Amino acid sequence: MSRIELDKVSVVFPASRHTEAVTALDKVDLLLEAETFATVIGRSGCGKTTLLNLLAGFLAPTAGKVALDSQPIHGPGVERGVVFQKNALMPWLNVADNVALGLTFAGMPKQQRQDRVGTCLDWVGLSGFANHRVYELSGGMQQRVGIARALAADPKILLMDEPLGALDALTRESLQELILELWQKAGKLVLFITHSIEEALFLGTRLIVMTPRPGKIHKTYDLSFSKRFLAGESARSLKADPDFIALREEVLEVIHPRGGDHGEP
Amino acid sequence: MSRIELDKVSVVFPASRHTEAVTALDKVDLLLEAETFATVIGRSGCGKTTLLNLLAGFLAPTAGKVALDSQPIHGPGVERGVVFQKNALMPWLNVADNVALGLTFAGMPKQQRQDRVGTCLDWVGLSGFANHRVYELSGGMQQRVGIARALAADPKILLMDEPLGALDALTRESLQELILELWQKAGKLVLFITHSIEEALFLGTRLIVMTPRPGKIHKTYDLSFSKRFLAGESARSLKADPDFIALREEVLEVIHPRGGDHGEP
Amino acid sequence: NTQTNSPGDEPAAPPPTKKLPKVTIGYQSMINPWKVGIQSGSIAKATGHEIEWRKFNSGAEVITAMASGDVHIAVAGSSPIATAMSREVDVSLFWILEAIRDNEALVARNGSGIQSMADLKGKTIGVPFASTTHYHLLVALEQNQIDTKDVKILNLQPDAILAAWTQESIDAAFVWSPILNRITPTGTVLLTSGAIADTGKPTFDGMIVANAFAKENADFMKQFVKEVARLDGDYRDNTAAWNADSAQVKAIAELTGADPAEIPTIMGQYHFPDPNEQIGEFWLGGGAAQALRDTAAFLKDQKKINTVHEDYGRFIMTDFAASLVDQGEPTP
Amino acid sequence: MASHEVKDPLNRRYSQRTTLIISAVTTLAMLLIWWAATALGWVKPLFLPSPQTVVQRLGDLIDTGFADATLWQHTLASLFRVFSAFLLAVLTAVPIGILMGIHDFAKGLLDPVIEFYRPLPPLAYLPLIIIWLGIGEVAKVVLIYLAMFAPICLSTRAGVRAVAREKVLAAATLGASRLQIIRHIVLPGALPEILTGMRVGIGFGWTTLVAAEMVAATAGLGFMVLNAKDFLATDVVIAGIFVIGIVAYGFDLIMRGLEHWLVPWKGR
Amino acid sequence: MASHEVKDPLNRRYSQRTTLIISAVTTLAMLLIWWAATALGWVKPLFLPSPQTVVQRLGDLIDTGFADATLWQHTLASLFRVFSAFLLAVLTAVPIGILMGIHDFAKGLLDPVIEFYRPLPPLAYLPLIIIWLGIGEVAKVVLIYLAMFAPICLSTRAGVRAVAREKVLAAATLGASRLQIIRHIVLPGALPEILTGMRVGIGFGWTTLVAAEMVAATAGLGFMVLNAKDFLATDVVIAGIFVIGIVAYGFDLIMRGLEHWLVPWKGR
Ligand SMILES: Nc1ncnc2c1ncn2[C@@H]1O[C@H](COP(=O)(O)OP(=O)(O)OP(=O)(O)O)[C@@H](O)[C@H]1O
Ligand SMILES: Nc1ncnc2c1ncn2[C@@H]1O[C@H](COP(=O)(O)OP(=O)(O)OP(=O)(O)O)[C@@H](O)[C@H]1O
Ligand SMILES: [Mg+2]
Ligand SMILES: [Mg+2]
Repeated sequence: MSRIELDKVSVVFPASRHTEAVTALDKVDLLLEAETFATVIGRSGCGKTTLLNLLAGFLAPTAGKVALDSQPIHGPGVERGVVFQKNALMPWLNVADNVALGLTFAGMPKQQRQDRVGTCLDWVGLSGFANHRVYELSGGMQQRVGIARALAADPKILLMDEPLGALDALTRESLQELILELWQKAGKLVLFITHSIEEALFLGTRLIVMTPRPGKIHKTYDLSFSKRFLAGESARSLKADPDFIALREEVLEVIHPRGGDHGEP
Repeated sequence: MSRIELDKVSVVFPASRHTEAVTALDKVDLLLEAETFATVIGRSGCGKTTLLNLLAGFLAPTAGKVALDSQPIHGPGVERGVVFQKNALMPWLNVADNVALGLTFAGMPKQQRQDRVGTCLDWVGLSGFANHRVYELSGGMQQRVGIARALAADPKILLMDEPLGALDALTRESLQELILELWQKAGKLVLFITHSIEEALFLGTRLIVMTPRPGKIHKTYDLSFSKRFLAGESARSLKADPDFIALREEVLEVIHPRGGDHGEP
Repeated sequence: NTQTNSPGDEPAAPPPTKKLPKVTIGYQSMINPWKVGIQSGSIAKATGHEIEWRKFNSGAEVITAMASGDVHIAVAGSSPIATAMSREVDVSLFWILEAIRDNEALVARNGSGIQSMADLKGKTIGVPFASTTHYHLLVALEQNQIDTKDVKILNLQPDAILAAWTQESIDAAFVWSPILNRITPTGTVLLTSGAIADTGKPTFDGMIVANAFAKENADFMKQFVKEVARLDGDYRDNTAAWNADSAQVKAIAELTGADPAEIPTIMGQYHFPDPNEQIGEFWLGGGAAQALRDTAAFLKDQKKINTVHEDYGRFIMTDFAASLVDQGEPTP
Repeated sequence: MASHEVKDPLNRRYSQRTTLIISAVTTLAMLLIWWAATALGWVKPLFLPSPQTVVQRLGDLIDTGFADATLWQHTLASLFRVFSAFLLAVLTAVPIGILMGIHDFAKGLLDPVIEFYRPLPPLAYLPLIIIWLGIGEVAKVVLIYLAMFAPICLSTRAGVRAVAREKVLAAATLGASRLQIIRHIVLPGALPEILTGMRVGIGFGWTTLVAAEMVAATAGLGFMVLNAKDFLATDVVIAGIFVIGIVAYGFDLIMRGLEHWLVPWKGR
Repeated sequence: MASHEVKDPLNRRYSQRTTLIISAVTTLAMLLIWWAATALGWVKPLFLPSPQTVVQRLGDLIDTGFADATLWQHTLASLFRVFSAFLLAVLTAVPIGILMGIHDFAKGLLDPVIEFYRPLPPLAYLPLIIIWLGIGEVAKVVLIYLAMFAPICLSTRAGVRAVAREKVLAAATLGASRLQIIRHIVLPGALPEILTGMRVGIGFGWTTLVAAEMVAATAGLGFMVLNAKDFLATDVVIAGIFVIGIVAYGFDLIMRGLEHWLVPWKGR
């Protein structure tokens, strides 16, 4: 189950005193099935976050339909977990209580809650840190807590908006691998936004390339690098694979054409 | 001219109430000649910034000698320009005034100053933005202003601490190429700190790999990728070069050994 | 040639012997004849000096300001004057403005259940602290063997007394006119200051002067006293003419904010001593010093001040009042 | 934080205009209740005079005045005091605050003084000020000055400390002298907080105004209110409060405008 | 900013201990000057009594008291007033502040009221409070309460607005109800600013104390100082100021400790 459908979805932010009206998404069609790992890439302002906000229920479309399992989406829901880039952990709670947040809201009894939190912390490799203050952790560990929190509520769909964008290269790679392993274990539908083409290629089974003004889906690719990684190939060799490098070139050409300006206003 | 010499340099931060003493640099020897593009890589806490602070004159060594052209370094000086990762532009000045800062301090007459600022803005491709407020620019453009400002003062040495760390991948690549072109044009001695192995390999003529606890230089490599790029090879093909990929593996193994922890405490 | 700033005045009458800086004189809102001299400018005219008039809300404020040296001459009740002298503020008493008699009284509110002094026990009494009525209240309590701990004495300025009285949050008040006149219709007078004065504890409002100023400006002082005495005399001699419609009463009303209709009654409650009385045994000649000493001793008992001087006569200047008598003025 | 407007499960945000309209309606409603309460005789005029009386009083105050001065003269007297104090406070507190931000020695020297007097009620030390400085304008201005000094000085200090170390280091590598760093980097860098301090300071100044005008003033808004209170002229008291409120609010607006204009980068 | 200690071309930083020592030395030096000024007769005791007299007076105040109450009773009376007001203010201002932070409607409703009365000097509306509420404890507590309400309410509102939108959205996707979001996210998220507001509020409370005790008090530190001033007892005035200063400073320390303890993540 869990199937996302976007049918001619447009999002227009009306003009305000200081800004003109922006068409953040223009008649976008999209269909995502369960167990897909969708990665979204595109230059700044092309509507990636807008797309995620629609799915999370943070935003209603100006036109068109957004549906989950044929049901229109109205507002946030526990079946759609979100991992944010930052600022989303509660510093007044320790690691375990942060992870338990969704369970607390649902009124789950304490013992059961502890077990579930233990499992989730295990998954992200933070078993020993249950009682730590979140602000004492490194950025990478904080992102793992965020992932564990989203997983604890057992959503059908996991939405991530540049979850690794603020991390250094090394930590980032280790978390990419972790996310893939968790995806394989849980088999959820994942939508993952990134600015890194390499990351998008490495993680996704489906790559969505977007272009701005107005925000549109330019092209989508079906990929298999992540499956090959999970089947045992090393990440390093995959990234050196000529297919990988060729695709990287191709996507780069779309979102950052040679001779054009360099991604800046 | 301009030759940096470190002779058995150690930096020890004394213990405080909350922390133990840290040996940030341990008997480090280093010799850098003019026109070198030195890139420094190493995991967090290995002493990269400490090294840069020594050269910039922000920090005095606990033991050993730091010399520029055989003269010991006491404090900051105009012959050593620094490009910071962030927070270093003055938001109350427009782009041109930011770039002119060093010239203003030196009391250069207005006409001369304007000419020089024009040239420098030209170099970094911001000619049209002289009168913009810096906080209205994108992150990448702000970094270009920072570079232009350092260049305007015409230092012999350029020190950069993760100048591209906060930028997205696309902007980052375009700035890497810009920096190389400027380096070729001006022929300065550059010290460039980064967390990205690819960046370090692509930019440097000399790669310095550091390891922590205590901070040491593990190994240095002489590189030619940047020269090949400047000679006309494409960045994309260089990064796909087997030598490049092999070196990438080797350095990764040093600073982030397989099976070890993932760069986090 | 010094010009006065009073409205409609002519060039100064007696030319000053020496150029004087602006004289600052402090007054309060009690109702008495010399207010006419302030309002009409006749005092400035008579002394030939520019005078800056400052209004103070309490005797305590007056003596603080005198201590700072910014005020040369001011009016205060005997209680704050005693405090100032005991604290070695460099001032002298030179004129008794008025003997306090029926215009300050202890009044019990109707419905408070107070019939006599003894009933005050356990009741709440409002009084402006550090004033002559505060002193007299404490004296009255002592004379009636009531411990101050057995009553609740609240520090209320006259306007607050009226508000508190209306809201029935106080049972009694010891206060002066015009507020006194406003509350007596709904209360019973238990005791007037006149009655307490008759037991040998008089209170009065007096004028004090900074000693250094008095020494250097004797002429000014004489002219000043002369004009004040003239106004007092005019009131004594023509009391009936100072009716609610008279220019004098209107001037007083304007300066103090009191209702013109009340003013003749209130003034009738005071006694304004003439120059002969001023220098006589009962006031500056001896009685005032004794009254000040008694007041000071009492305040020391109350731990409000630390020292009581042996002789308060040294803080009294009779010369200026006496100068009027020597010239045979102004008693007709 | 981005300004992207997404459907927030908690906040119900209206447009700025709607909020303004609600505010206007509230204000009107309060006036109406006030009017009804007095017109229907729920409260005695001594306790709360009717809005008409207050408005009429305001007219009187402008035309003929109260306590020997027109409303305009009272306002001018108060403005003069608050302003002189403000000027003095800015001229002294900003340099001292910068010094305290830069030099730990100056901080150690001045901290105990400022930290001690700061929480003191102006009314408590008013008697001392009068005994020391008399009843003239000096004492009044000093009282207001003292209330303003601490917030301006402490904000300046905090602003100086908050100037990013990178900015100072960058200036140093560009050859700036100590004085140039202070003039070109520290002062503008601390400006946002200095302005905040000035805004808070001027607020404190207005709050202290009445205390300053309590003793031996001859004009001033605070003096007018106190004087009116002595005569139980509740209408003048209320009219005076309105004028003080409006003037103080006006200043706050001016200071905010100044912030907007001088430090447009604030919060970016 | 990192705590890395690098040679700064501008700041000369000493260790915290050195700064403390400088502060201690300054304090001692000031006491010495004070002592010298009085011992050598530069100033009259009426203007500035000697430190010995003040200390002796403090002893007297503790033993026998002033104005019919010991120092302890005066302090207790003031503490009671400030505390009741504080409790009331926290209990009302925090919920209202949260409401104003969440609902633009509540903001529109209450903003004009708060913004208008906030800059008013308590002394200006004191006469009204007395006319309306009488001369009992209620009027005193209300005056202090009003001084505290605005800063606590406005800080709370600001704190609520500053809670990262991501936190609220995250809670919503985790299935939190509106009430749960307020209880689990908004309240703790705004806590740092609420505590700051409380600290500022309690400071305002102390500043207003003397005004509150000006009318019809029988005990209280402000009352004691005012009463002493009436009798030119400068030593008691200064002793009283010291006690107020120390108590207020003590509170500030307690509030800072509370902040440190309750919101250790602040500024991280
Ligand atoms: N609340 C809003 N009001 C007005 N315009 C908005 C709003 N939110 C987004 N936009 C605009 O819509 C467009 C798409 O925004 P969106 O945040 O989806 O881009 P993005 O692809 O996520 O960019 P980035 O990579 O920078 O995160 C942009 O032009 C943006 O400025
Ligand atoms: N002022 C200081 N006081 C105490 N320890 C310090 C100080 N500055 C740096 N250190 C310590 O010295 C070591 C080296 O720090 P440095 O900043 O040079 O590392 P780095 O390689 O730049 O790390 P990063 O990649 O995170 O920037 C670290 O362990 C750090 O904690
Ligand atoms: Mg986005
Ligand atoms: Mg570093």
